[in-house]
Amino acid sequence: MRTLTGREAVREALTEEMKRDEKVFLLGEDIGVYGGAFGVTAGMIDEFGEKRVRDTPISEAAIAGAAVGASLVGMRPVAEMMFMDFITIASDQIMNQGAKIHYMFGGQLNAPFVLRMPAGAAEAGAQHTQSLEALLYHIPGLKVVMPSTPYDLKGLLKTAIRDDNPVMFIEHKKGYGEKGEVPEEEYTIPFGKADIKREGKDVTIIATSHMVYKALNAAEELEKKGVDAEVLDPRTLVPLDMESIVKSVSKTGKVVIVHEAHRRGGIGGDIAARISDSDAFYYLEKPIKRVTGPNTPVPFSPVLESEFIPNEEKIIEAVLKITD
Amino acid sequence: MRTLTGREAVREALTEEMKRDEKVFLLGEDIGVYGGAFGVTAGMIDEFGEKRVRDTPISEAAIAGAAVGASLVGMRPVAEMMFMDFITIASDQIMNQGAKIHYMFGGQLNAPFVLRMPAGAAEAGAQHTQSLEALLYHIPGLKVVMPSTPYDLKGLLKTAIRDDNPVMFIEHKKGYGEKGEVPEEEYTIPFGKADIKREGKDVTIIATSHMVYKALNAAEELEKKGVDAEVLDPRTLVPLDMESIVKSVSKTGKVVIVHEAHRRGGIGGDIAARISDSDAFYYLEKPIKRVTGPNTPVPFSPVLESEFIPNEEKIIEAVLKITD
Amino acid sequence: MELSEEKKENMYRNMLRIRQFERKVDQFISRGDITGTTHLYIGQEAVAVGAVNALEKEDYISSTHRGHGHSIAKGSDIKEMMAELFGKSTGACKGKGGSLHIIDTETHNLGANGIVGGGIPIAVGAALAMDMQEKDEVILNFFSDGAMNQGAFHEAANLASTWNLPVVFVCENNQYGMSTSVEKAFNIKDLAARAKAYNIPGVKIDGNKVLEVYDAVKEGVKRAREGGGPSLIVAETYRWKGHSKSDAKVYRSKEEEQAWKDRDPIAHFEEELKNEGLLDDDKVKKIHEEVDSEIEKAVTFAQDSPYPAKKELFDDVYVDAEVEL
Amino acid sequence: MELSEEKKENMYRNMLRIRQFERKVDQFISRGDITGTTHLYIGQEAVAVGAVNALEKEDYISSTHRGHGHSIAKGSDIKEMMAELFGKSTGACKGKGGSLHIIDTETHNLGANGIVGGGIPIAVGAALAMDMQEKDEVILNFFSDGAMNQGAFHEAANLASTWNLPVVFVCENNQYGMSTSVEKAFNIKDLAARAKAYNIPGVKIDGNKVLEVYDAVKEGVKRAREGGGPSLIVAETYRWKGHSKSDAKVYRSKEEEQAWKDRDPIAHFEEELKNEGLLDDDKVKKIHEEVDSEIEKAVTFAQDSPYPAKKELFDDVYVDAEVEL
Ligand SMILES: Cc1ncc(C[n+]2csc(CCOP(=O)(O)OP(=O)(O)O)c2C)c(N)n1
Ligand SMILES: Cc1ncc(C[n+]2csc(CCOP(=O)(O)OP(=O)(O)O)c2C)c(N)n1
Ligand SMILES: [Mg+2]
Ligand SMILES: [Mg+2]
Repeated sequence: MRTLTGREAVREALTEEMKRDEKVFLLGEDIGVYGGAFGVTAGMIDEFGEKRVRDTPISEAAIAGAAVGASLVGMRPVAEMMFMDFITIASDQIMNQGAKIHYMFGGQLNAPFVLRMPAGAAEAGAQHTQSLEALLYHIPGLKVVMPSTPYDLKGLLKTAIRDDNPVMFIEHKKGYGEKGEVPEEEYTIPFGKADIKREGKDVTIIATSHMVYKALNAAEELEKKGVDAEVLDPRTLVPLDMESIVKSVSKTGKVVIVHEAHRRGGIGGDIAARISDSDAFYYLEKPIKRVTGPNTPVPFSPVLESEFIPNEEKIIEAVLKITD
Repeated sequence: MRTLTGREAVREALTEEMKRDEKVFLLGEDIGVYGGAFGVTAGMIDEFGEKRVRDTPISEAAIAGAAVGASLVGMRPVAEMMFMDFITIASDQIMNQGAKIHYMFGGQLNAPFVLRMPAGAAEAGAQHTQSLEALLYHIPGLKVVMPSTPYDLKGLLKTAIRDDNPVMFIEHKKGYGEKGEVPEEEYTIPFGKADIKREGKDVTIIATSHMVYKALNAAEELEKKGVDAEVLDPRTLVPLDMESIVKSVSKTGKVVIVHEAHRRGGIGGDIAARISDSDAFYYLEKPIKRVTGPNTPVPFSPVLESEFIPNEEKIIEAVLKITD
Repeated sequence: MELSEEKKENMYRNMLRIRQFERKVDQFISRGDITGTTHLYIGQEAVAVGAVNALEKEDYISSTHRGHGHSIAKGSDIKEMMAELFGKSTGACKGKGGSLHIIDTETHNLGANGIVGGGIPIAVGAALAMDMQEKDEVILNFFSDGAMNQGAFHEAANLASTWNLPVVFVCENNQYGMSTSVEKAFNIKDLAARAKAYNIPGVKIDGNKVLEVYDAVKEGVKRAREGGGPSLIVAETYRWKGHSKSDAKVYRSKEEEQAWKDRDPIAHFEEELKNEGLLDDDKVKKIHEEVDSEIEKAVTFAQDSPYPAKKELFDDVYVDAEVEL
Repeated sequence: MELSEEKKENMYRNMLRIRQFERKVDQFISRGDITGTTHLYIGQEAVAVGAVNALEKEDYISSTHRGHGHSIAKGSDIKEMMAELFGKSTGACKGKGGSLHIIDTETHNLGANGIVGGGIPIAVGAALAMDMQEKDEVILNFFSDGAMNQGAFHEAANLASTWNLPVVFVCENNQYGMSTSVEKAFNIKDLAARAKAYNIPGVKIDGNKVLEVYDAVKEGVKRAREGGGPSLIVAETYRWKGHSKSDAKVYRSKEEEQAWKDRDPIAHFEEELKNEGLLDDDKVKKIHEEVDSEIEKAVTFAQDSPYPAKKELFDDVYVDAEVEL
């Protein structure tokens, strides 16, 4: 099968959906001739014109709000936050407006927009590196997608665009450069279906976004140490495929959850609590371990940043703590 | 001892601290002659004048930003968000600026401001009722305080104002009317010390904010059913007194966590995960239960809202599930 | 454009309908039958009615926390509105929204908003959608003075102007945002001057004169519809009641209130129509009776309606999906 | 006020210091020695230097993502700046901040900011603190055209005006926010016109003429210091380099770039000073050499400095408390 980078996979999803449905359009900062800060939309303005690939002023609240508003009267906006950190500027529009419109209006309206946003540490200091999925995960009404591979990025983004609810689509900066197989034929991936990225029987490693790659590397290493790790990628956080998680955990009896976001209040705690309060509880042989970013802002200095980001070593260490 | 309402306790803390330190001042919407949307600052403008009790335009980002900025050059601002829901408008200033200033500037600056905000469902629909502590809890650099009783409100607010870090001070609308004993003499309450609001040996109920009252009522009922519940109020979420939690859980072996915020991504999951991964794990006899607001926006209709808010009945049910 | 007699009478009736609806709501609030936060529109009726009548039926509006007047003017069913205030399942939002979130997609009303200024970017987004779909419709976005100091206003106004979108911003300057007067919250006297920051037309009008509002909005709507982009209309008016039920109104004087009540938009229009020979005392009385009976019916409907079933708490979080528990 | 010869020479030197610092940084970026996101100030030197020289030493500044020039103009130690860019423990922020977060409390620089417009409310808050403490100082808040479309700008400008605070807003209109030209992001040509929305003085000046910047800012500072409140100065200028390292500059023409380079602020000032007899070729050469050797020292310092120890990751999250793990 051909391989694409994450960046290309996202672009292909956008392109295909824009061709399929003329209601789909893009808006965001520098997504036009510049091609987006990470080159994701490069060339798309040539194909679709500046009405459907709309450069905006630096106005995140207006970008998100315009996406909400346009989605209410027939369009299918895909808005981009140049960095996920900037959802903080658009939070009212995302959390109080978009997320709640369907509910508080008693089902009269719905807001089918997608907000794309790159997360993750990549050498830019405290305000350009956050993984803030926990904030979105907490707000009812939003769907939250956080894919890892090019295959998942493409298939899930296409589903997101077709979804009738607000979908928060979290990409990882480092995922843009990762390569992976993506079929030529069209496909979509349903929400709420975790993907077992590697089967194993000794321990379940639940990893999100770019951490999936690290978890897979760690699993290779662990194999050599005689530990057969299963790597489960939830892919969508809301809805979360608890069924697959419970199944895997019931098989392995041990869990390590890996995410890049800060540990405190990160989604790992919630997932751990859900596992503990599920049918898997009585299969759990050991405490659920979390390998996460620490409770510090993301530092700039490369040596500190790489200490911040969870890595293979720390995953292996956590696994060994409960499998040894 | 004399009793005060929560509202009076907060006002007394503000008043005492403003008398003690002329750097302390208040800013927020309608906190002057109006006395604040919930009457908390009633009369204070008469005592301190409009320079120190500053009415602002309806500009939450500027309110929070002005608090951050003023705190950097010598003042001790106490800013009010009229409703906690409005932190969504000020999130950049809170999360990207205030929270990170000390860290990203390598310790050169610090931002000693307090942001007060009433949370909780009280008949105002989806955009005026949220308990969003999980969002703040996730952001390193913030301290997060969420008191229940008048005594705690006063003592912790005084500590918050003296703290050299940004402190998020979450009040509950329904706590304003609750009465409780508050000594005449001055006191402060240190951060990071949970309070055992009721001792018990069969189960630990960890409850925050207004849920503490409901947990105590539930405990009374449970007593009649032969269950001796301990009610632990963390009081501050960051820092969190895990020591007291672990101690209590190690004694009771069973935990129910109660908060009003939505379950998914609420702090309950994180606390549960921290307990499970602590020394208490091996004392845990049963899955940790959570009694929380559901994963729905807060509805307006009184019958639906009261279904949304966790109540005594649900707490009792959860306790009995693991103690029966 | 001259307004037909019928349309004028209808405007008068609608102003009265708003006034009487709000008076009734006020009573129920005092009696505790309507709970929660409600903001009454009394005193501002000329803005909603004048503005909405300048629209075509298919045009959109979006509204604010003080939104009952806008909804009624746009033609919402007041039975469903009243039921919503009572939190009943027959309400406009099935009881989920309450006063702060009344909506009516049938009348192309994109809804009230509990967040001051929060509806402005959304209105601009709706205008964008109309523009992209090459529709003929425009959107009229209501807000009040307080909202003008929200960042959302600024970002949205700039976007609307830069993209030349079919939106008419109607700022109801009722002199206060809660207790905070325009003098305290702004260092400008004429709020319409802010239009210059976006290079759009801005005009200040007497918001208590329904025909003046009508004319100004008509022009804005025409401009928007013809591709001339957004404009800002600042209608000077006054809310007679407190901001919400807990408001003791200590921040303003009885004299000020009286001066504005002396400029009652309904009495003013009534007189005008009487002078024109369009109304007389009998007719006025009849309209009053009709309006009041209509409102009584709404009240009965609301009172007789059931509360939502508890399980409805979990409905409508997502269009298609169940809520995870 | 006439500037002393010494001060003028010093301004020239500082402009050059900025230029050469940035050139050096540019090299290190290309070579991959400096990682991450960095925004160069080349072409805008007259703004930082002209503006900062209109301040007293105790006055404050606050800066942006494109902040090296502001820091240098305010007198920061370029050794610590360079070390910060290298992520070293001797850096201005101990390596925690990088280019986006350079700060220097000693020179009363409240720091760069990674969020466009994010520093504006903070500057206003600082001005509020000065006002409340009845200090003599003012704050000069730098931002660029892009920031003017942030809600934060609007809310903060309104607050500063309404509260009459001692802040001078200096907008460096370098014609672009990343790839987005002012024409695309605004429907106004003169950004200074936005001052009217807050009823504060607004003036557009040639940002490539350091003395014109100096004069305009001097006036704003005087006004602020004397209790006259905020003002807005829009300095027209140009960034010569791409927005950041990944910028292919497809959104602008070589001709446009050349036209601005022909208006090099340093060459212009050099010529002026030569005409005045303050500089000659020898002196220029000497200053160049001194500046370059200073920068070489900074580079050596940065290169020789150690990286932070890994455990420093956990320092400075709170002033007093440990980080919970
Ligand atoms: C962003 C935000 N801040 C504060 C509030 C609380 N609040 C509700 S209405 C109101 C006053 C609004 O004033 P204005 O916009 O002039 O509208 P009016 O009440 O005069 O119609 C305030 C402060 C809110 N709902 N939203
Ligand atoms: C709120 C926010 N949105 C977007 C960005 C990404 N970004 C960084 S700099 C920049 C362009 C800023 O333009 P301008 O304010 O004119 O400053 P300049 O780069 O011209 O100095 C953008 C979009 C950001 N850092 N912050
Ligand atoms: Mg108003
Ligand atoms: Mg610029």
